Parts: sequence; C-alpha cells; structure tokens
Amino acid sequence: MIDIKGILGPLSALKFLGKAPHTIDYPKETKKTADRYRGIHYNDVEACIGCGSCGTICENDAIDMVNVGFDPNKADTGFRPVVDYGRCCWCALCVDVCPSGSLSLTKDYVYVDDDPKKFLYVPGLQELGKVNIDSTDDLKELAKIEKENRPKLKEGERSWYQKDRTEGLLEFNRVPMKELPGSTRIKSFAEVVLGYTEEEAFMESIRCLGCGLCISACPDRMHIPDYIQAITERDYNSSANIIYENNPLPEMCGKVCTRQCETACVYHNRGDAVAIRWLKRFTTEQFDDFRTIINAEVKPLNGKKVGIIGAGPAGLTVGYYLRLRGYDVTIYEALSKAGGMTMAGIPKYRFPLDSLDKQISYMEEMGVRIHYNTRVGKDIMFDEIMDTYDAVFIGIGFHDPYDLGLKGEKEAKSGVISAVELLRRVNFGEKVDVGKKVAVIGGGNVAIDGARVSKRLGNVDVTILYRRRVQDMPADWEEIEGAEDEGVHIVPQAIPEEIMLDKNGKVTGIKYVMAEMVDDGKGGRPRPKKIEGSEKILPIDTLVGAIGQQADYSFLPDEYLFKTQDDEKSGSKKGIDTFWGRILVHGYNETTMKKVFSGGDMVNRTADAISAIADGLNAVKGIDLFLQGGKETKVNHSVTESDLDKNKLLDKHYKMKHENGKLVSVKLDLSGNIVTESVKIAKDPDELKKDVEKKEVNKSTDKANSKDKTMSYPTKNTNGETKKEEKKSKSKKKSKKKKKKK
Amino acid sequence: MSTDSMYRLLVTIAVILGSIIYGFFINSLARRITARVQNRMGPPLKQPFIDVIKLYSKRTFVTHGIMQTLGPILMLTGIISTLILIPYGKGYLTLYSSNGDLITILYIMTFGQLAMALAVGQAGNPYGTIGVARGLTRMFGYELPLILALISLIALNHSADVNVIIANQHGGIANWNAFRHPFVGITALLAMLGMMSYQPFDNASAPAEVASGPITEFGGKFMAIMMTTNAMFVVAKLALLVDLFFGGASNIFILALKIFLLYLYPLFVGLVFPRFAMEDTFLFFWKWPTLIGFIGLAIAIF
Amino acid sequence: MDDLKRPTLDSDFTCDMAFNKITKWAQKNSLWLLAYGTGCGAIELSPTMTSRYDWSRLGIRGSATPRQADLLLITGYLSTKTLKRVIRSYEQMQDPKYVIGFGSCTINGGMYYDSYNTIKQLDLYIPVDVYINGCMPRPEAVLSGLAYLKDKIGDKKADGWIKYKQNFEWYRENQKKILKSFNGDNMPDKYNW
Amino acid sequence: MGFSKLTETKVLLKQYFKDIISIEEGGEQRLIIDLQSKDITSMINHLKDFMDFKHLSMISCVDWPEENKFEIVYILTSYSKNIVLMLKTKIDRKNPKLQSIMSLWPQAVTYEIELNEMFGVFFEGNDRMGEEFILEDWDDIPPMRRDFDSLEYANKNFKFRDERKDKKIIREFISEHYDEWRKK
Repeated sequence: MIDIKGILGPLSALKFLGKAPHTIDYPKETKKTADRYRGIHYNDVEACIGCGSCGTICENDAIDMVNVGFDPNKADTGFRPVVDYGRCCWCALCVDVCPSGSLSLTKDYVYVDDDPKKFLYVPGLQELGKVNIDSTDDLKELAKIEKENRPKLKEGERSWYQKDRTEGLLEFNRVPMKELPGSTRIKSFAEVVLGYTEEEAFMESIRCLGCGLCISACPDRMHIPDYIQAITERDYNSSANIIYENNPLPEMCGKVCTRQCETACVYHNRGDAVAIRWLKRFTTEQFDDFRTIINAEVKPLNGKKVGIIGAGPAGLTVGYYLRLRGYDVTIYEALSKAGGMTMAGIPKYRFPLDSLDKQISYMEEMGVRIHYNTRVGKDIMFDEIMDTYDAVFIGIGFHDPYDLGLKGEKEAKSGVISAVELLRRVNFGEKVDVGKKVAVIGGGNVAIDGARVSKRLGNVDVTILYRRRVQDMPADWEEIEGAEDEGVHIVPQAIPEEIMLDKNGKVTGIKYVMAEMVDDGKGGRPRPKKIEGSEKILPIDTLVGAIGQQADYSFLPDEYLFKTQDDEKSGSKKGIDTFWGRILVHGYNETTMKKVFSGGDMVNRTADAISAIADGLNAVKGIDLFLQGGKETKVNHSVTESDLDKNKLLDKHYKMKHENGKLVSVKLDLSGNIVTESVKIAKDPDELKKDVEKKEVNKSTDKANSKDKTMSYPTKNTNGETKKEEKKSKSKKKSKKKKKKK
Repeated sequence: MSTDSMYRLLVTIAVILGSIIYGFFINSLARRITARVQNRMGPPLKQPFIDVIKLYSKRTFVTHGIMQTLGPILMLTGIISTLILIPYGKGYLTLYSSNGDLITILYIMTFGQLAMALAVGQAGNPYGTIGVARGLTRMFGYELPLILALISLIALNHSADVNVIIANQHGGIANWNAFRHPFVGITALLAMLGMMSYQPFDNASAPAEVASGPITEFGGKFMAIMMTTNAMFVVAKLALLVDLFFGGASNIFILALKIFLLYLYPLFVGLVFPRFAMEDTFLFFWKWPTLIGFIGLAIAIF
Repeated sequence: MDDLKRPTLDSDFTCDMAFNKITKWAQKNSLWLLAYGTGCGAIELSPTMTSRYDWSRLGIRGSATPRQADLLLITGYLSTKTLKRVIRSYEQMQDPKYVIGFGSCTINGGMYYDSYNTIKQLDLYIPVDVYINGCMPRPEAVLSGLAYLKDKIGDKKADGWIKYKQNFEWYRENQKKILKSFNGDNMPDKYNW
Repeated sequence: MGFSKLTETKVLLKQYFKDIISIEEGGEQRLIIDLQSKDITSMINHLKDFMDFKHLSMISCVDWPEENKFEIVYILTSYSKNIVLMLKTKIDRKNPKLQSIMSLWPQAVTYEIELNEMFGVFFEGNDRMGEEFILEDWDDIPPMRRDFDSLEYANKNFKFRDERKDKKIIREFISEHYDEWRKK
C-alpha cells in the first residue's frame, strides 16, 4: 500500500523556510574561538632565552633558531624562534616545552597570503606576513623595531600557554638531595650531603633539555649536557670520560663547585635548575678508581720540562693535561698534601679527604710528579726553577688572610685566628681549641665555613657578625641555611669596633655597633651606616676573621717583579706584572714575563676552583703553543687594550682608557666615577699610538657592520634614521591597505 | 514587412529575452528557497546572471568535434522554436500557435534533448553518455503519462489547439482542466515532476554519481548556452502546463505568477525527497501516473 | 633550468587579461571550484559549504568537472600519484583559472615533510594564486583565502594561469622530476585534453 | 557448561597442527597463533573450510631487520564463534616468498600487491603480483622497510624552501662559540 506517512513526512522539512538561517555571515560576524584554541604563535622576546627547546621538540622541523639581533649573554643565546608555517601543525608541543614560558599560541588562525615566503614568521617581533625573510639582513631589520612597535598581545588573545609551572611538559622541581639533619651533623665532620641514588640521578638527569646554555656560563666550558645525557642512558663510564675531558678534579667540582652553570640553566628563572653539580658528583661516585675507566691517552715524554708552583686546582690541571700531552711536569707544593685551597680551605664535611686522594693518586699514577713540603723561596729557589724548566706555571692561590684592622688585634696574643688558618689546621688534623664562644667576622663562604667548622669543634656557641643584611651576604644561600640549621647565630648589620682583651692578651669579647642601611645616593647597593650609641659587647673566647685573603709573593726575587716607569725607561728585563694584588695575564694566561704562566685565585676575580681549572686549561694551551713554537704560538708579551679586556682581572670596577697615546688604567667607583688613575705602559708611546689609531679605525668599521656588542637600535647617523622612517611609513601604508581591504 | 509581422517579431524577441530573464530569476529564487529550507542563507538573487556572464567570458574553447559545437546551438534553436509556439496570452502574445500545434510542441520539445544527446556522444565522456542514457530513459518514463494526459485533453476539447484549450477553461478556477478533469490533472502533474528534472528524478545529472551527467564535458561558453537554454526551457514547459491545465493567462503578469506558483511544486517535492534510482524512476512513472492517466482517458473518451 | 628561480610574469600579457568591468566582476563573484579532495583538508570544506558558513553566499559552488571549474583547491598534502591527476585536471580547466594551496603541506611539506610520497612545494608544479595556512585551516581561514583570491581577481593580479602558460617549460621540467614516467601513456608530451 | 568457544578452538587447532610454534590468547575473543611459513596456507584453508573463519580482515607485514625476517600477519574472523584470529609467520627477509591466498578470498589480491609494493614480499600464485598499487614509478627499495630512510629520500627527490638557511642548532652554536675544549 501507499505509505502516506513516508510521502508526507519529509514535507515537514519545509518548515525551515520560515526560520532564520543559522549561517554565520563571516567576515561580517565571527564565531567565538574556544578558550584553548591553538592558533598562531606569539613569543615574548624579552623573556625568551633562546634555548632552542621548541625547535628540538618540533616533530615537523618547523622551528628555526635564528639570530634576530638580540645580544647573546650567559643565560641567553640571543637566538629567537622563527616558525615556518609551511611546516607547523599547531600541536603546541613547543609551548608545552618552553622553559621560560615565553612562547604561547594565540586565538588568531587566519593566515592567508599569496607569497609562500611570507609564511616564515618571527613570533613576537613581526606582524603576520609583514616582513619577507630573504636573508639575515631582514631579520636584523626586525631587531631594530623598537620595543614599543613590537606586536603586543591584546587581552584574551593568548590561548594556549603555560599558566603555571604545573602546566606543560616540564618538571620544574629538582629531585631533593638527602642531607644529614642539622643536629646530627654538628657532632662530626661526616659529609652532610648524601648523594643521589641511581634512580634519583636518572630522574634528575631526564629533566635536562640539553640546550647547552650552562656551557656558556661555566668558566671551564664543561660538556654538561653530554655527561647528563650519558647518565640518562645509564652509561656512567662515558659520562666520567666526558667530564675528564677538561676537568681533572671532577669529584671536587661535584661537591664544592660554585656552579655558575646552574644560574644559567633554563629552569633557573621559573624553578629549580637541573642539579648539575649533584649529577657530576653522582657520576664520579660510581667509581672507586678512575684508572680503570678513564681511557685518557698519555703521550710519551717529549723532552720539555714544565715546573709548577702550587698544587692547587690550577696547578694540578696544568700538571695533568700537560702530562697527557707528553710534557715532564713537576709540581712544588708547600703543604704536605696536594689540592691547595680545596684541600686546606674546604671543611671536610663538604669535601671528604678520601675523594681528593682518589683524584690525586690517579693523577700521580698518570705521571704527574708532586714534591710535597717544598716551599718555593725557602726549600727551592725561584731562580733555580726558572733555570731548570722550559716553562713555569705559578698557581699559588690566596692563602694570606687580610688583617681585620680592629683596635686590639695587634695586641691580642691568643684568641684571634683567621678562618683560613682555622680551616687549614682542622683539615690537617691539628687540635684547635676555640673555647665555648666564637664570633666570626665576614659574610662570605669562608666565614660560613669557619663558623660551621667551629660548631663542630665541640659544644660551641657560634655567632656571625656581618656589616650588611643577610640577603647581601656573598655566601651561597644553601650554605647560610645549612649554618642556621646547625645553630649558628647570624647577626647582620653589625660593624665590629674593638676586640676586648684581658691583661694576658687573651680575647674576652668583641664590641660592635649596629648599623642601618642607607642608600648611597648613586643607585648602588645600600651602605651600612653606624647608629650612634648602639654599641654592644659580645663576650667571646675566639674571634675568627674571614674578610678576605691575598697572595704571598715573597718567594719572587725582586728582579722578577715588574718595576713600572723606571723599568720602562731603563729598558731592563721585564718581570711579572702585578695589579692590585693579582698577577696580570694575557690571553693564554701568560704573564708579562717570558715563559711564566699563571692562573688560579691570584689571577682571576671569581676566585673559585672551577675558574682555577679553567685558567689551568688555558695555560696548558698557552704552554703547549709556547713550547711547540708553531706559527700561531706567538705569545704576545705586550699589554694592549684587547688583552686587558680579556684579562680576568678587569671587571666593572676597572676600565681602561687612552690618554695621550698612553694606556691608562682607571679605577672606578660603583657609580662609574673615576677614583684613581694609574699609568700602565706596555709599549713605547709612539707604537701604542699607532695601535690605538688602528684599533679605532677597526672599531668604527665594526660599528658600521653593526657587530658591536651593544643592542643595535637605530644608529644615530642620519642615513640610518631616514631609512628607518621610510620603513615605518611603508609599514603604515601597508596597514592602511589592509584596513581598506577589510 | 507588414506592421503585423513587425509587431509579432518584436514580441517574439521580447518573449525570448523575457523568458531568459524570468528563467534565471525563478532559478535564483529557487536557490534562495532551497538554501532557506537547508537552514542557510543562499546566494544573492543576481547569482545566476553573474554565473552566466562569467561562463560567457571564459577564454578557452575546448571542443571535440563539430557535433559538440552544434549540439548546444541546435538545442537553443529547438527551445526557441518551442517558445514561439506556446501562447502567452491574447493578441500578439499568442505568437505562432495555430491548429494542431500541441503535437508540434511535443515534437519540438524533444528535439533539443536529442541534439544534446548527439553532442554528448561526440564529446566522448563516459559520464556524459551515461547521463544521456539516463535522461532518455527518464523521458521515456514520463512521456507515457504526459501523453495520456494530453490525449485526454485533446479528446475532451476535440482540438489540439492550445488556444482552444485555453478558451475552454474560461469562467473561474473550477473550469480549469486540472480541477474539472482531476484524473487528467493529476497525471499531468505527476509527469511534470519528471519533466522538470529536479530531485527525486535528477539522476541524469547526479553530481556524485556521474559527475554532472550530459554536461560533464561542456564548459565555458557551451555551459553558458546550456544555462540560458535551460532557463528558457523551464519557462516554456511551465507556460505550456499553465496554458493547458491552469486556465492560461489574460496578461503576462498573471502568467508569470502562475508559472512561479507552479514552479514551487516540483521544487518543494525535490527539496524533501531524495533521488530515485533509475529503475525506480521508470517504475514510478509507468505505475501510478499511467494508471491514473488511463482512467482519465477512459473518462474522457466515454 | 634553475629550479629555485621562480617564474615571473611578462608584464605585456597582463593587459590582455583586462576584460571589461562586467566580466571582471562576474569572474570575481562566481567561483566554481573543482570538488577534488586530494588531502585531509577536504574535511574542512564541509562546514564551509554547508549551512554553518555557506560559501554560496559568496557566489562559490562546487563543480563536478574540471571543464566547468574556475578554481582548483589543493586541500592539503599532494601525493606524487595524485599530482599527475591534479596536473591533468588543471590542464582541463578553462581560462581564467586559479589555484589555492590549502594547508601547510602545500607550502613547505608540512607534517609530511619527510614523507617519500608527497610533494613539498606546490608552486613548483602548478601556479598557486593564494595560500591558506593551517593544518587544517578552519572555515574562517578558508573563506578569508577565497576573499583574498576575489580581491586578487578584482585587482587583476590573479595571473597564475598566464604565468603557467608563459613558463610552461619550467613547470614541465619540475613535473618531470617527480613523475618519472612522465612521457608514458598518462602524460603525453603535449597536453591535449 | 562446556569449554568456551575460544578454548575449544585452541584445543582443536593444537590437535590438528602439531607444528604450531605458539598459540596464546591476545585479549578478549582473540587468538594469536605463531606458525611456520610452510604451514600457513594449509592452516588458512583448514580454518576457512572446516572451522568457519569465513572473513579475511586484513593481511599485514612487520619488518624485523635485526632478525632478518618479515613477519606476515593474517587476521581472520569467525562470526559464528565470535573469535578474531591472528596468524603470524616469519619469512626470510632476503627471499621473501609466500603462497598467495587469492583462491580463498579474491580481495586478498589487493593486500598482497600492497605488501609486495611496500615491503617487497612476493606472493606466489597471485597473477596481479608486481602491479602498481599506490606508488607509481617507484625506483628505490620498498618504502615500508625499516632500512628505508624516508627523510633522506625526500631530501634527495624533493625541494624544500631555501629561505631557512640561517637555521642554527643551539647546542652546536654553543659548542662553536664557547667550547674550545670540544673534541672535534
């Protein structure tokens, strides 16, 4: 039969005729995009650190890291991601893996153009399709866009981004290191840190993104991502080998390094840096004996002899790597154990004796000869060393403490001890009696070490007196916390005035004044200012001073020391030049005296073990070049400006300037005003003048190539300005056109 | 040339142009209505005109032989001949219709389609051939009830002259053939569904099955001619049906209105019913419409 | 022949493109596109053409055969096997004709950049007038792309087909590199479809 | 209650084919059978004719270059028993040959020519063997073999846009600029 319903039923569809259609009349009206829509990229170029993680994770090879004109520095490579929209498929993995959280996706997804080149896009620097990227010059052009002109995200446009540290794919918390509790650790010198287990080390190592930013911060340029990668693969053998490539004291570094690398780590800004130091420590702890696993190739002796003064990290590094290169090395060490300050100055609860022994015995095994208890200048003369060896390396370090300069210090017969001496004596097993109450003056690591060591010498009450606030202390934060855990009192903003003595010259107390922090008025850090009438007296048995150390150059005969102008005029042979207590060195750590190289604390200002090792390695290169006498080996023995720039001595306190063709060293105060000037002449003035002129010519050409280090915002010369204006007007025109189209 | 034939010629040209414009107009209305039923906005009313202008402006002229080129032109000739044989009203609007012309119209109407079939054959596109085969089969299907209905009409009016049939319908809606002879009317209306080639009987040009059927190989200017022809053809067919079954029209506006209203019927049917398969199409026409047609014929004769 | 030196347009020919205003307007407002879903992007066409976005508003409709089409949409990745068919379809389309590259894959390979079987840059083989970026582009992007193309036609800049004619040998060379049996039965030396 | 159909099939198959390497349940209503390549045709014959496995779902292949083997996988379904069977067999990678089953299921031809194209497995008795399926004018090793490097092939045969020449890999850049101790 006829299906009436089947025939009439469909007619009900005609009811839509009277209804409003639900078509969206795009572009007149638009539909709301979902909150988490993944559209086109936006990058906060100021927050981006150029680590390249986005490019590494991209499955489609869509992200390039390109220099768009940002300055590279320690924690920023200066590169920024450029997205190829001919590749991107908006999976947003790049956003999820961005450690700085700068990359995000917007709700904008309409990207239409007729030129396929325009789909290369620098997020955060460029408006969609505005710039054709043909070459690097175009990208440099982008960088010139001033901050205000950069595209900004409007409210609510950002859709896919890491709202907090828990979003995304990254783990911002490091695996915590297990430590002895404070009450247990003050009872002995047992090591505080317990080290990672294999699983913990693995979990920590997989956090590493492998970008290598840390390398740029490490003075020694250790191959950090590589050895962490080896730990991830559980290949500890190759991990140790990678570490030993340029660090002969890895276990020491694994325990006490100042780890500048971790401050450059990509995680540092938003979370905990990868525990690079602990991972290195983990690797080195896996082996009882390095001999069996390090497959270093020792070249046969080549007949050249190198003498090294001081078996500190710098000296040992030079000794080890020169021995590997086939030199006959001899190290003279004044103390009965090698290791320098790491041996004598680091308390054993941080750096146990046996781990140092392990490394040094391995070195001696490789053929490094060390003469212990041999003080140069006393047991052996410097002249003799100079005569015997083809090259000499001086790495004596800073062992002489500064005087406190307090009233009563000279008169005190007992009870005043420097932290360095205290540590040395404790480390060498001597019994030290500090009484029941100890005050430590200073805020550096040495001061904290002194305090914590004192705490372990029995039931001792330890107080640290520091002129500034706790947050101004130069010591590691971890160390300060550790000290507090162990019951060390810290009295900040206390300026010591006078040491109180009894009639036998024994210390009974210390008088100090409280201080308030006042602004120095020049934008520098606040200065402490005494508060009148706030004197207090702290009764103590021992005063430990830890306000700094200096080098002892008494072993150097006078003729080897540089005599400034007189020397220059008389033309007598040049000696080792020192500058503010430090030896002045050039590119390869060579001193102003031929065949003498130097490194370590008395050369660099950072004064830590890893810098000493870096100095040592640099000197190894220098000595090798010097002794092999190759073409590029010409070691320059005159001070020029560029040399001094490289010189580790110079930091912001010191600037060099030219005056009448002479190179003048200028000491500046914190705000950049000239405080003192001293003339340092290295070449005869005429020659220097030529040099300077040449340099200036070079500089100007360099500037023209915009290769100077400073951020190259539009240059002030007229050509540049007009060009920029042209660009601006062009872009304005373009935007107008676009509007018209709409 | 006499003034009479002058007027006749002018009216003829006006009818041809008017049918083109009106054809496109109802086509675009149909597209709007379709869109609204499908819950969307649809193209602007001028869209068919834009399309046809664009197609005429196409620069390439691909032809596979003389017959392919002639086909659309013959089709155009056929449809113009059909147009001028249909009366659109009184006076000059009756154009060239005379005694016995219903049979002529029926003959000439198929002429265009046969020319088309030849052209498609030369183009050599398999989809085109299939489309033509389907189209002719469908024609074969709906012609039987249609002719039954027309024979009944001729029998009832004792004349094959369309003008006579129109005249016989004077005197109100009740006198219209569609209502006075309901069986004949129903037969004709059902056959008309096939004639208009909308869904559910559009399998000749079914896009998803046979590309676009006969016109697959025709692009650019051919396509433009075909679109124009189609517009005229729709008007011609509807005008004829209006004349035969819905009382004709005293003036051109009433005719236009009636054509449009009649056009809505296959359109609405097409909107809601899905496409029939070929054999179902054929069965459909030879089943109910034919049966009703025979009843109508029987009533008409006896 | 240098592959990467992309063809440019002979400027004299553009004048020939200038029809009168009415035809330009008609060409701009009536775009019939070849319903040819070569890649995954075809899925985005459904919302664009049905009632949500309804591209017939803009005078766009699908056409079943290349003969009637003005616009070829390459929706996403194009495999080497399909390329042959696409070239053939493009050749069958009647001038003036336009091509839209649709999705990232047509620009520089997209997520198929390491695939052995898809072409990476569409404009080496057929001239592309507009690229719509996305993986896949949403209907708004598709409509924007179509609007962009309309503007281009209006500005007489949609000259891909002229470029193709003028640089036919260049395109042929590129096509031959991918389609190894180019001179076989499917690809006669002179296109005569 | 007797045995479930799965156990029953398992037992029957074990009785019938003594040479089965292993037979195990791979989930609900799913059996995975490991076979020697010489038994595969007779097994499938038996399954189709006597055990009501009438449906061939697919034929697939896995490349094991480490073992120098191809693993061919047949998936059969029985609707009456509601069991999915996975027959696996390993054949030599150097001379990959297997009997065609096109006489049992005509649609197997398509799977077989695809495997021939993508892996280079030859099915004897398939008269359409060697026909082009997806790849036209292919002149390299079959692309689904694991020793085929897709990216390398793409770089060789296709052109990428050359605007991306300034690309830098951060790790390499750092090595270049900072790390003078890198062993090169």
